[in-house]
Amino acid sequence: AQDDMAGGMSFEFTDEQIEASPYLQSVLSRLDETYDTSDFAKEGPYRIAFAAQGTSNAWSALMDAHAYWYVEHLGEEVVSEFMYGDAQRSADIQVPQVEDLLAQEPDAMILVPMGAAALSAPVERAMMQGVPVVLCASAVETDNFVTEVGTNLWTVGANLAQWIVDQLDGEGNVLVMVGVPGVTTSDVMEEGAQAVFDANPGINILDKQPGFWSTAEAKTIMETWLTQHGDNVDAIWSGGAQMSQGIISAYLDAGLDIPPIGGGEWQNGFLRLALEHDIDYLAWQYPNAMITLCIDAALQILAGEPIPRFIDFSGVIPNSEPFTDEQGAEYFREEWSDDVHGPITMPDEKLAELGFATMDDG
Amino acid sequence: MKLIQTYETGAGSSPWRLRKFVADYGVYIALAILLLAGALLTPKLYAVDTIAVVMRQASQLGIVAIGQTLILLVAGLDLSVSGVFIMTSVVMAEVGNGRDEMVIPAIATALALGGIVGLGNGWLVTKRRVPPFVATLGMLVLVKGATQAYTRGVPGGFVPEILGIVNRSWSFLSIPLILWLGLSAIFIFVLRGTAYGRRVYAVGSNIEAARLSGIPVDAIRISIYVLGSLFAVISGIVLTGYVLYVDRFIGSGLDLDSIAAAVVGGTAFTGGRGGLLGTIAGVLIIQILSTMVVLLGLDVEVQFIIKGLVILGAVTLYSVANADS
Amino acid sequence: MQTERSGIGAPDAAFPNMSEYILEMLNISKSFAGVEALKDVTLRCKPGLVYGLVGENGAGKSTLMKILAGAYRADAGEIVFKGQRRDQATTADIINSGISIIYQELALVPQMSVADNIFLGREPRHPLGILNLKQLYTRAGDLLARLGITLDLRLPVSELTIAQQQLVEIAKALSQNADLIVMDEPSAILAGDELDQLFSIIANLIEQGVTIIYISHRLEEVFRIADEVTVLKDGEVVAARPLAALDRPTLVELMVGRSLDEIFPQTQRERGELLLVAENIATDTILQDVSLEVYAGEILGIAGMVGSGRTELARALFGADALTSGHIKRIGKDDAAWSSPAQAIRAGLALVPEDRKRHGLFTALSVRINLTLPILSRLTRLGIVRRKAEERVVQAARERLSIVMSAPDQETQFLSGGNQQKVVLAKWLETAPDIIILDEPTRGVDVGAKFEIYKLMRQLNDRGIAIIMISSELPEIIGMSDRILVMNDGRVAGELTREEAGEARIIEMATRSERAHKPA
Amino acid sequence: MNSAAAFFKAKSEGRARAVFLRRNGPILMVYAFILLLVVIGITQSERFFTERNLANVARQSAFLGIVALGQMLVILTAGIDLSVGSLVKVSILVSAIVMNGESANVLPAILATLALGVIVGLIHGFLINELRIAPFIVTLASLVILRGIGLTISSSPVGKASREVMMFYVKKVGPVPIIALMFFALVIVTLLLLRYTVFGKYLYAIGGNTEVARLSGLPVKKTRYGVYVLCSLSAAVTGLLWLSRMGVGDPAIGDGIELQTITAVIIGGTSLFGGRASVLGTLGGVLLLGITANLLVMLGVNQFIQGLIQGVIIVAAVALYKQEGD
Ligand SMILES: Nc1ncnc2c1ncn2[C@@H]1O[C@H](COP(=O)(O)OP(=O)(O)OP(=O)(O)O)[C@@H](O)[C@H]1O
Ligand SMILES: Nc1ncnc2c1ncn2[C@@H]1O[C@H](COP(=O)(O)OP(=O)(O)OP(=O)(O)O)[C@@H](O)[C@H]1O
Ligand SMILES: [Mg+2]
Ligand SMILES: [Mg+2]
Repeated sequence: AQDDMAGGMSFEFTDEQIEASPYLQSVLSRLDETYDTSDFAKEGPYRIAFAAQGTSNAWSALMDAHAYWYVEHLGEEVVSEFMYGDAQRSADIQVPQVEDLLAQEPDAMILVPMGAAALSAPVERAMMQGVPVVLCASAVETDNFVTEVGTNLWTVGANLAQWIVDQLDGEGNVLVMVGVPGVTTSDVMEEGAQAVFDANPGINILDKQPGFWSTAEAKTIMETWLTQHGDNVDAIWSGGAQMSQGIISAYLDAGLDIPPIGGGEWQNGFLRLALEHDIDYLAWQYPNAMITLCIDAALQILAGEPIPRFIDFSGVIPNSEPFTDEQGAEYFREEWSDDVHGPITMPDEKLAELGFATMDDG
Repeated sequence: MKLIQTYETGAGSSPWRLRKFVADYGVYIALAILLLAGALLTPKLYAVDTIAVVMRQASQLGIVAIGQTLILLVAGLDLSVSGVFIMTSVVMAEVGNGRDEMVIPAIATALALGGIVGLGNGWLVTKRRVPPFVATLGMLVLVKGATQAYTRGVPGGFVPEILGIVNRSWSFLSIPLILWLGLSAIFIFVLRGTAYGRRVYAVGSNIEAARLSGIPVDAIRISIYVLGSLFAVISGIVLTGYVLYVDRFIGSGLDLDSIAAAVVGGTAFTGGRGGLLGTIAGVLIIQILSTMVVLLGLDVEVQFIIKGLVILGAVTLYSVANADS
Repeated sequence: MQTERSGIGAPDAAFPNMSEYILEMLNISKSFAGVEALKDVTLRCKPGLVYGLVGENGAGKSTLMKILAGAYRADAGEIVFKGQRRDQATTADIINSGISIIYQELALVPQMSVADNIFLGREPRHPLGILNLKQLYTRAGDLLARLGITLDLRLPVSELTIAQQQLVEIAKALSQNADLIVMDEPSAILAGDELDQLFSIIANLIEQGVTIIYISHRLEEVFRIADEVTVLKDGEVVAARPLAALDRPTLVELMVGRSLDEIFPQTQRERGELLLVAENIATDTILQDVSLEVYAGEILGIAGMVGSGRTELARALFGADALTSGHIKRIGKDDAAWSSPAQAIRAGLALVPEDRKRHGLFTALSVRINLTLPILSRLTRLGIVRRKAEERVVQAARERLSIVMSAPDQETQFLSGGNQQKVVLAKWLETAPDIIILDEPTRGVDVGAKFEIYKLMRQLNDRGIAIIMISSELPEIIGMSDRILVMNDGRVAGELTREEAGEARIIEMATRSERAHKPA
Repeated sequence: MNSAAAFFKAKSEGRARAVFLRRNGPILMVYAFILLLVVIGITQSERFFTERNLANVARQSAFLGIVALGQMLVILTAGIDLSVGSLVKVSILVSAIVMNGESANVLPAILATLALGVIVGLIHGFLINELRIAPFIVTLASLVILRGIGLTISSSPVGKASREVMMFYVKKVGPVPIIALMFFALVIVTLLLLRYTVFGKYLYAIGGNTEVARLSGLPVKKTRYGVYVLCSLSAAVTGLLWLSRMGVGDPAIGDGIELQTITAVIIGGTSLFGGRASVLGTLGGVLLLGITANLLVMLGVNQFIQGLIQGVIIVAAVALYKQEGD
């Protein structure tokens, strides 16, 4: 058995679990590997391409904001040009966009992939062209990239499930709401959760449905679930904070007591709701500020320094560990808008400038 | 004269009468079959609170579908509604900014902006003669882009709490349901009993003849597109109250669903044919179906497949009924 | 082209096991939506003859022919063509077996060129479905040349006037080298030379042994060319006789079921005050420099050749096409001017258009809605329609014009052609106009209804209403008009009084060439 | 020759030309628009007018363009195919699974994918022809059903392209990517198909007036089957190209392609009412959308206004010229 510290929580994998999950195999092996980047070494300043998820939601908009802020902070003598592509959350758009970015012959590329397989060949082509690729927040199918910044999402899913099992003392009815089927981030979390639930025969999964990381979709499904299972639900596993909000909202409308929710994030709106209604939850984190680590990784590669093939942000970015409702009040920020995902590593004024926060009461 | 009497005394051949019945009431037959299936497979469907939930959710689709039906009646189509939802949601947060007393100005602003989008659609379709499909698709990209450019990714402010009132149910009654059925009733009457309604059908049926009959065809069409966008705004407000949060993918899918609901309900693409009674049934079919999928614990992929098959099935009913006449 | 035909001279050789008939339609019945359109109809045709098929509007003529074409299936009965059962055949089979049909409602693809339309479905081709364009154009060109029609073969037919489209339709039917040609009111929009041309084409075909079924409401045409006449009434054959055994009054009586006084109704009237003046108007169509005056209580006839701009004139007067110069003024009503149909209607004008399917009718809507559309403001209170008032209007219209319909809520697409025309007419009469423009008002209307319409026109005159009537039927123009404007190439070629007018005179003015100076 | 005929002759020569110009003016406008974007690209970015980027744009155009050609044929018959995006998705999955990284499986994979296209096209044809359901509804239902089938096959990446298939994507003839060549070849074939074949003529006739086509004895049903099969095939081929582009079968691809193709086709002056189509116009529409996306990246346009700019360009492109009525 192997042990991994992911999201600040340790988890013991069985050999069978590793056997069954290519994702785990890849992450675990890459944690110990380093990449020899001497081929990529060159003099600065650098031209860096950033193929982003885009401005289509708050999480990625904040990631972009962090990126632009950080590049500015580093100065022109470090990064002379920062090329940007907005994938509008779609792999269809991102694949040609990566090609367009590569046509500008950047020194390195940072990619937030919108499809694990869709972006594999483009990533390989970039590497073949001599452009080192840093994957940010999600992986691709191929192994031919320099490094990935993120966290072990399998462990995240498993930890959320384990927390539920612990809350229920191993017995109870659980509903599972996953993100978007087919998206790696969602599928891997689900895989981890399922592994834990499978290992606890006292847990009865009532139903599993996708909530498409949308508050409205999640609420619609939760409403139907409630008409069906009513107060027969002992806990809910949720793949994201927006969905947890929808789940809570459905409970509030139905006037039922809200069971423990395994799954939330440092998202201001979720924390507000959870605080107001005193909900038991375990929140994990996926800080958009990890983009600064990605930029650092790109610079390290271009400097020719060896680099680990998997960089876990937790422990590196301050306050990025999981937390429960007991710490919720410490994380919640009155002056931030509902959409803000912490932790934020850029200055507060920046956040206000972008319209994410009010400065007057902060 | 003999011909007339045969018909009026109802002595027509019976297969024909059956077909006509199916053509006129096909969607209700489909709905009845679905309800029957529901009674057998998922009796939970008939619990008061399930009905309340289904009706409240159906209202979100239903309100957009009123607008979509009106637009289809003038041989148009509106793909821009999901852009209007997002815009509405952002306006509720930006203008409403968490303050209940600002909810009226917020709604007024959203309606005004929606009106402008509708005018844009109408202008493209009438004055520039752009096919509605592309005109409204272009507007969709434009409205989304403009909303994004304005908010720079994230809206400031919160959705006023008071909008959460749309989530209250009294037995199976709720504000969205009352809005949906009330607006439907009003527009059923408008279409059937007013000069405006007649003109809408005329424009959809033969635009050139309508113009020569002195009907201000462009004004009618533009007004219909404006109405369509206003219904999208109303639906957007209900959706925003539903989640009490600015969800960037709010109501995605309602554009195609609203078209499907209208068409399943018997409104023709070619304009001038159909109406809101059918649309109500179409909306219920689509909504009950997705609720049943969850109640049955089916996978989403199955849901997609069933939804497609039901659309096909309902429409086949019409085409078979209308065949050879 | 016709030389490629085979077997016509010797019918017995071509279809050996057969009677003397090339076509037998036996005991055909058909009902639509509960209405019996045809009851036990039998029609037999011998090769080389012209069969007139007449009857009132809605009698079932077009339906019978559509059944022959395979476009509809009969409920009962059999069809034998050239000795073979054909009642289950598809349209393609029918065309290939040697029947071609000119439909009452034009059957052309508007966006396609003249040549493409003529050979639609039978394009000259190389192997692998590749078009032989050279042959397509030469054959189409030859065909039109032989028919004496000159049209640009590459022009989309949507660019043609409907009369020109009708000629294309005839060319299309002829190109099929059929043994039997059905013509469903081919002459309704033809006049003068075109009509003569049509008759000489028919004569030519007969000589070659082709059989023709000719449907028309213009009885003089039937008397001119038919060998035998079949009369349909309410979906039943009431007579099938050699022409020689018929005279006009008998035929009319057979069709209408009573004898009819077929004289243009006259009234004793004074010309009223000046109602409308148009001065030097032109539009961006062919209309140029047209001036006219319209007086209360008169009928102003507009005559001219196909394409002379009469329809354009009507549209310009009604505000449907924008004027590029000149102006139109309504005298008396605050001297109003207008630039849209809506304003024209308010100024007291009405237009019964020539192309009723495209410009006059809402085919998917009920008779009720069609009838009351322009007068809704009169039938509504606060925008809400008053059902009773509406019902009265519908009933009155139905009786006044004897519109045959199953119920006021019947969709107008299911009315026969003539009844559709009556609906359009009735709709405009309801607006109580001062000036009413009738563009080919009796086109496709049966004799009975035609004289109803004439009488109605007179009644309108008596009430002081002015009528501008465009017609390609010269007897009608001469019989009804107080004054006649003759159009030629988009201009007014002259004005004739009723006394001066005669067919020859009008045709001469309408065709006099002033184009010598024009570039070719 | 009678007088009316003489009159028409005098007028008709000029008219044919005027009609041609009226019909094609919009297409010239689209190309003018493209030219404008190219000028902006050349003057504002050093890297836009490089062999590499142009090859890039040309290759990318093939992905939208091939489906757009199929879509155009369907629209020409007054139909529409909303299912192409979902079909691309399913095609990618099927081809990836069958190929499974083996060179020996390339042919079976291609055949299986094309067969899939044929089957889907035939089903569309059946529903439209025999059950007489409007194409919009048939293909809308099919969009939803195929998406479901795609997810049923796999909701995560599956299968693998063989080495040669992956190399096909980068292969070039001189400076031109082979995929771009393939697309331009298809453009020419479609052009010839519409202009010089009976099938092409029938597409116009059915779109112009189906009833007339039927009464003229055209094989309306067969032609409709044919055109829906062609359109589905274009989606299947595009699925194969995507596999070559990605190397692995990813269900994340395909959503929204239908809207893009329809936009491109309409920008190119094809009438949604049927009966009128322009191959060169469709090419223009595809290039306009492709170059716009490319330029947004090349010029480093502020991320917040990219969507707005795209919206403005699409609306302007369709609104700039008054489209002819039906
Ligand atoms: N598709 C249809 N559906 C329903 N009823 C129809 C249809 N076609 C024709 N009818 C009805 O059948 C009857 C015969 O119509 P048909 O068109 O054959 O008349 P017609 O003799 O050609 O008249 P006209 O001289 O006015 O053209 C009419 O009562 C008409 O309303
Ligand atoms: N060479 C030509 N080829 C085709 N159409 C032409 C040509 N020249 C003129 N036209 C068309 O002829 C039409 C003028 O005919 P219009 O319909 O006004 O004639 P009309 O006198 O009303 O005849 P009718 O009503 O019998 O068709 C215009 O629409 C014009 O565009
Ligand atoms: Mg008829
Ligand atoms: Mg005319």
